[in-house]
Amino acid sequence: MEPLKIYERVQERFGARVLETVNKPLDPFMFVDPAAIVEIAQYMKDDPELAMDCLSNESGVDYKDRIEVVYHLFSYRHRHGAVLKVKLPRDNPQVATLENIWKSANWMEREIFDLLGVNFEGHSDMRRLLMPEDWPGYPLRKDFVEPLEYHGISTVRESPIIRLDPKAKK
Amino acid sequence: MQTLIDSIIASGAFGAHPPRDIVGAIVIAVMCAVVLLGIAIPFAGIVTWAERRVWARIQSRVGPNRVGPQGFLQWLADGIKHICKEDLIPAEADSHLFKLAPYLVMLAFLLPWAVMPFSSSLILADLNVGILYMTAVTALTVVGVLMAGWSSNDKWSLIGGIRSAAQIVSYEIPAGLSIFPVVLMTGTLSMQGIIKAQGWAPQHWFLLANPFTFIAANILFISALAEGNRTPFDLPEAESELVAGFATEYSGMRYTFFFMAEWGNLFIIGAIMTTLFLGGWQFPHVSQSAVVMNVLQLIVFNVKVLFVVFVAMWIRATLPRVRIDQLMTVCWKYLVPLAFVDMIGTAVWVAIWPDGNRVMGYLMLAAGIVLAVLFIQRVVYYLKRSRMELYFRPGI
Amino acid sequence: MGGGITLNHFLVLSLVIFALGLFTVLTRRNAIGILMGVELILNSANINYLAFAFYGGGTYDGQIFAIFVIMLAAAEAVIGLAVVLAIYQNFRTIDVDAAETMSG
Amino acid sequence: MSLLNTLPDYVLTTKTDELLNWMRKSSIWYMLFGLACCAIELMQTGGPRADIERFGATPRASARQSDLMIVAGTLTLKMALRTRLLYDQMPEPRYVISMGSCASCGGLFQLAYSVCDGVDKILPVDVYVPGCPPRPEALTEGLLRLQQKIMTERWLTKSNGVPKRAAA
Amino acid sequence: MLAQVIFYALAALTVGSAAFVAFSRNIVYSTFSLLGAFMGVVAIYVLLAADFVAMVQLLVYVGGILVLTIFAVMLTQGIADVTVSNRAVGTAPALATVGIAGAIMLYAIVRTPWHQAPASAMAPTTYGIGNAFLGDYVLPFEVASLVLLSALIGAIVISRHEARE
Amino acid sequence: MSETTNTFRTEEMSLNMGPQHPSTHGVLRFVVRADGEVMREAIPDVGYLHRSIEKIAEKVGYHGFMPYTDRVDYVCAMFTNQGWGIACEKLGHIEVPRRGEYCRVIAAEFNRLASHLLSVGTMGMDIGAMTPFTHAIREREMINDLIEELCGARLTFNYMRIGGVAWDLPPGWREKAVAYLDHLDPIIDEYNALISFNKIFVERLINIGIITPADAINYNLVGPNLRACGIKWDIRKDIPYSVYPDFDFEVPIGKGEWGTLGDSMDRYMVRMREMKESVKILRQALKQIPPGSVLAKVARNFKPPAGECQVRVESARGDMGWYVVSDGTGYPWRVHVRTGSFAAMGIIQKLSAGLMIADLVALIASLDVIAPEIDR
Amino acid sequence: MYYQFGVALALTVVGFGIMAAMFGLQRLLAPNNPYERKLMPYECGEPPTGRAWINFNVRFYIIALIFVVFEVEVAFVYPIAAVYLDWVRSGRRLYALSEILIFLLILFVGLIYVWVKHDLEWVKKVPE
Amino acid sequence: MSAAREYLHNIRQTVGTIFEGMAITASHFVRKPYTVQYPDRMPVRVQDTLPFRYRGILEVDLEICTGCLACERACPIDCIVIAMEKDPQTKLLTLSQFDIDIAKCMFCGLCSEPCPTGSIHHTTEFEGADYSLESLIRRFVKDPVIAYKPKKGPETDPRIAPILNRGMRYLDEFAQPGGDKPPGGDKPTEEEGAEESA
Ligand code: SF4
Ligand code: SF4
Ligand code: SF4
Repeated sequence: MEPLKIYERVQERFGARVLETVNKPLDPFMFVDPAAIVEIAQYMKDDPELAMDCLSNESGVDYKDRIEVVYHLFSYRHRHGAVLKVKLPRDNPQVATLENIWKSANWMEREIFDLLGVNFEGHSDMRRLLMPEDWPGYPLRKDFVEPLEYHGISTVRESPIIRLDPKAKK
Repeated sequence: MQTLIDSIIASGAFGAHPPRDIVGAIVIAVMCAVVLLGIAIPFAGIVTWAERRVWARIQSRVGPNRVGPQGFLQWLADGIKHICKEDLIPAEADSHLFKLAPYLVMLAFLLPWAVMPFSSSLILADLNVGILYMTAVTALTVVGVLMAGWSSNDKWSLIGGIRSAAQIVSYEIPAGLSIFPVVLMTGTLSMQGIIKAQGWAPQHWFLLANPFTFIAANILFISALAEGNRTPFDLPEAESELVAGFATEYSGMRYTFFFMAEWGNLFIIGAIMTTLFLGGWQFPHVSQSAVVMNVLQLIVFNVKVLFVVFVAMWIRATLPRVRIDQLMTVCWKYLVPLAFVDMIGTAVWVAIWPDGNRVMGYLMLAAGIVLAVLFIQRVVYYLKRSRMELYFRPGI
Repeated sequence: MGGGITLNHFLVLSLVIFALGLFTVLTRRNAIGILMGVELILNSANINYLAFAFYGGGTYDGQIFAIFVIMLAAAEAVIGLAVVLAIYQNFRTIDVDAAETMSG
Repeated sequence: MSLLNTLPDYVLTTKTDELLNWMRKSSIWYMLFGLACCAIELMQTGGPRADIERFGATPRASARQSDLMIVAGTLTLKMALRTRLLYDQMPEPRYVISMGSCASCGGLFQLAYSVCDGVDKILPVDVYVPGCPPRPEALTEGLLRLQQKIMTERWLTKSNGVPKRAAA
Repeated sequence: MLAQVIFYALAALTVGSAAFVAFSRNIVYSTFSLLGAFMGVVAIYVLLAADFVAMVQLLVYVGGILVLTIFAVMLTQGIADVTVSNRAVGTAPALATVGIAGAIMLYAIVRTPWHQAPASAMAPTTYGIGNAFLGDYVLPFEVASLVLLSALIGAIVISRHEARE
Repeated sequence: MSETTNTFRTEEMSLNMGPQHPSTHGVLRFVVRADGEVMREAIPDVGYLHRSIEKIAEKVGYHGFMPYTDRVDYVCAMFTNQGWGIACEKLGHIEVPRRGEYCRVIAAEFNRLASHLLSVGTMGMDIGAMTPFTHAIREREMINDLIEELCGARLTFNYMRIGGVAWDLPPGWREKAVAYLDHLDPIIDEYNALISFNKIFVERLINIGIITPADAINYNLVGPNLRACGIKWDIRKDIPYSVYPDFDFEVPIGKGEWGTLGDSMDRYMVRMREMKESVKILRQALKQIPPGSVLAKVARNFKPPAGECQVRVESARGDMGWYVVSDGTGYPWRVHVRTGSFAAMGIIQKLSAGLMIADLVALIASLDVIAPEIDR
Repeated sequence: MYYQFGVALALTVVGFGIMAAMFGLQRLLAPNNPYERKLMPYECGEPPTGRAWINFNVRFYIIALIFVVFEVEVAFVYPIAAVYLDWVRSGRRLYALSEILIFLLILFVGLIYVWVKHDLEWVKKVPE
Repeated sequence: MSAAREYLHNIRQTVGTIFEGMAITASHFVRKPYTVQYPDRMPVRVQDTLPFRYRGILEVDLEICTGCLACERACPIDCIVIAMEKDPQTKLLTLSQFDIDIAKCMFCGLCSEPCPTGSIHHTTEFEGADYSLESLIRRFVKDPVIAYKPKKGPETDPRIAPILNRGMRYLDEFAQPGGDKPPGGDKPTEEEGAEESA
């Protein structure tokens, strides 16, 4: 099924809780209400027409004013995919976890929490995945500043080459 | 042994009427030192080098070839390097047992040399319970290994030690049982006696004496591999699971001793196999002089032993490693019952033909030749399949 | 056995070992410890057997008895340690008294 | 080395030193310590083509028995602490080869927030091997450099237990 | 006199290890020192011209029972706290009992005039024992196998049954 | 006897496997809660190789990011190159010349061979057989020689560019490639006879870490791991990209001849069979490669129009998804890579219960996880 | 015989002497400066968690139990195996044969018992 | 009695497969080792067997460097540092510094691609191991040199011409966008023999 058709189908099922459907030339996607993401996901998985049996990718993007969590769904049975997005506030973003619908969400959400600080409610263990536990801040946010040292190891390194004339620097 | 001592006393090297036992002690000590320093330790080292070379060739590599001709002195380099290494005793370890363990393991490696029949007269002590002694003292390893594993206070070491212990003790049963066929056929336990009961020709070896002994030989070899922690039974130092087994925490000399004991045991395995099944030092009586004969016998014996060792290396380079439960299954469900049946069969066989059955020997020999031909056929087949250029020089 | 080592030497030796074994049995509360003591005692008994067989004009009976003793010792150890295991599995302790009280 | 010259049996010591060093350098056991892409090249260095075992260097799994730590790959901050501990657990004399630009100075990952730029920040490095990844022959050459360095060490004249390193 | 030296050395080894077994507060140490005792006893057997028995001792005690004991210790002990806390019988009474019993036996030993045959020649004992097994002692020999069988089954049953509770 | 250990638990111990551990490929760490030999569970702990490549993408431009993609999965870097290239081309609406596509496919399939060789080799090594590993490495070296001649590097190729590839096939290269393929075919059979059908090896692998198809999809397993569960799914066939429609090749799936469907042995065998298929593809590609240019015109400071897209390529570890968001400047706004190993790691904790420590090693090897692909 | 076993004793003494000498050489040559982190237990670079002296799986123990019994049995068979040939030669072959058979079969029963009772299998499943 | 059959079957299978495996390993005894005995025991240096495209350690021919800074700009990680003065009256560029940090370089080749003259290029040299990081910096400018000015038509200076040819040939290796080439390309064939090293 075409993505747009899928979105229509979901839209007429959920009405206003599907905020908008963006029809970009490459990958059209659909903004949904963060509060309703679980129901919509559940529906898209269970509905025989859609049968999105696989959450193939879940990632977060930090636009300077908001944080979007992007779900790439895919159906092995019908061989079609769909893209859901939720907009979240940048300070203390929260959204319900999809772990109970697709197991694969577990680690992806941990990664998003680790790198973007999105807090997934109801997640089984919301720990940092990649970074050390005692790491400050969320690296993939645009305003992240790298700490100068970590456990006594300085994270900056001067280039050993001394530039003879500073004005030639590009 | 006594005769030697008597002759020395007669020669008056120790004065007119020396106390006989003192002289004996001195002579024995000197000979032991000669055997250990001259044969045991160098062989343990050379076996490591040979293994690395053989292994490398199978893996189409070269292997160590820089220290000395063809890297022959590699083992010496390793040893001296370890002497120069710091010797660590972990803080949490139980230092007394930690220090004691290498001695025990080495003890199990030292004692068997007493009954090693190098030739018809070159043997330190021809015990009349020789083979029993051999199996008994090699069992000492278990305690040392357990001690090492426990005292290191390190998880890998503990698992490795316990695995190793359980494995060694389990495989002692099939090993012991598969010795009996030979004992039944010779009626003696002394190494020399067993060898003398065989001939120099393959059909007179116990390996080919009858089907049961053939099976027994295989069972013994497998069990010996397992007792020596060799692939496919090298779980205790399974590098990919347990880091280095019970020796994980050991460094420097102490580790070297474990190392040496392991590879020395390989030589001992070969010696047992040779003595029991491959006709030991037996060689056609070509010369009258005892010296020449002894030298020839010595060479024959070592060649056979090294061949067995080589087969062990070859197997190691071929096979993957079994899991612990499969290990136990192989031991208790396959080897032990087979060994039982095998022993009973031999008993019946001996009851029927007390003096052995010559015809059978030739039949078995023929069968063995057929097997070898088949094998070579396969080898040639694979060489033809994959067009790789042949290369026969041993070294590179 | 030359060199002035007489039967009594061995008897005294075995006696000492026996005493130590007895002491172990008496003083250990740890079941395994008790078993170890028993093993010591059996060993001392064996030394006696062999000593008498040796100095009593070498018949083999002594040695055969020794072998049977070893066999029995092994059987006893197997059973005993199995019991130890069982106790431990049930009560998480091998303190003999504790086991008695708890099993009651 | 003034201390050395004062020794009466200068020749003897140096000859013994040479012998010991020669033996030591021809049996360098390195620890299996692959971190990133360079680890693949490390594997292939042990493999058939550039068989590093020709020089007596075999991989060991346990730090206790290894003389050489080949830091092969990107050293992340999370890994750096463990690396330090592993290095501490190697018995002396111990050496470090920094393989690849990441290990040497962070290389292309100096831009990254989670990478420790250069292993020399936490360990004393003996030999730097450039390349990304260095091909097996390059690593072999690094090992040869290390051997040269070992040959210059002095053993019979020790100061505070640690063998004195000759100036490289 | 070398014989004496060896004998006393071995006796010292045996008694020493046995004493360690008895007095050590660390069960693991006692277990491992049991090894010394067994080895010493093996050597004593050899001195008594019982080579086969010595080997059996080595095989069964060191190779078997000792390993089993070590396993048992490792399995049951919370090995961190290995010291045996308080004793069943106090040390003093135990020592007294042992002392008295020992004294009596010692008295018996030294007083009894043992008839000592001159040390018999060193015959290989294995054949003698074997013939005896097949001859006079055939019944005990077969019974032995039954005993072992029952021991095996019993051990298995016990260790399994108890755990089923 | 099983009841015994149920009622009577020997004390648990928690083991650290890794980060420096021979068996864990790259730097992974497992906290193993084991009871003697049997594991309760193995909790993966990743991130020891997190090199923040996704962040670097926002600092270096589209062209400059190409070498970094090599490091996302260094064992089969061609696919990461390709994924990034395709994503950028999709964003910038660039048409890649046909010959360029063929070059890409050829390089990529050779790389798939190399990657699978390494995978099966390490499998052998983890089971304890060293010889197959070194033989696999030997074949890899030969492939490296070919690729080196093609693009000048052995491991981090940086071969592809946005809009094509950087180097055309050198003269005489195709003959060498075909000759190598002829050499490889019997070697694969020999490899099978040496290790794959070895009784011990089979016994070690069958019925270890069985994954049901439902689980496989639910955990988003991809590539050989997915196919081993009997699901016939291959991006190259089902969502065709590049010039894969031109070739005919099978998609091998697990059959569970030895043990159960979806156990480690199936995963291993699927890889062995895929190597054969890659050889087939390569023969066709080398035969029918068209003349023409290999590189489309792309501006030096490549500025795709604002937009976002996700492309999926079938890497050696399966479906690799590149999610790229562009804001119209010369630097991508956000790049996210979804890799096969990441999902595979997620399922290990579930599979590990009740296995033995040795099995864990086999399981990791059979899932063919590569540390940088997890951490990036 | 004393001389022969004396060899074993001498081997032990000499061998331990050699080992001691090597240790002395090492003390002479090797550097030695332990410090606290160096002496930590080796655990793949992680600071160790939990104590290592844990109690291990009961399976090994059962195996050891079975082993001891069979070990004794092996020890018993040695002498009769040694004299078996003589007895056969002296014509009492059936008697000797039946002796050995009975002895072995009785223990074989034990093995069968352990086998059918699944005491040789390893525990694979560990329910939580 | 299938259990018994399986029992025997297991034994037979094990023996058979091991037999096969042993045959293969045995066959490798008589095969040629694949090892290249770097560095000393080999007929020809490894560097010479590497293909022309091999991306080894960078090399700069200052004679033909135009000082266009394209490489410095192209390098994603700024490991090239070039400094120049422009002589006010003669309008000549003088290169006073051309350093490349080999320790940092990732050998990606992005710098040699845009170079107009092929002055900066990868060699097949890979031996660079050293004891200190500083010695890994390649400083090409010993004393300041005048930057090269590309001429119309062919290069005449006999000293520069060969270098320039080499540079141009190096550039030819790169695929030109849109350029139409016959299959197989028409490249110089220095790189034969990469396989002989195998
Ligand atoms: S130096 Fe290059 S190849 Fe090596 S780890 Fe770093 S990025 Fe990977
Ligand atoms: S090769 Fe790459 S990293 Fe090195 S200088 Fe050139 S552009 Fe920079
Ligand atoms: S090397 Fe080439 S690119 Fe770099 S400045 Fe010189 S001419 Fe320009």
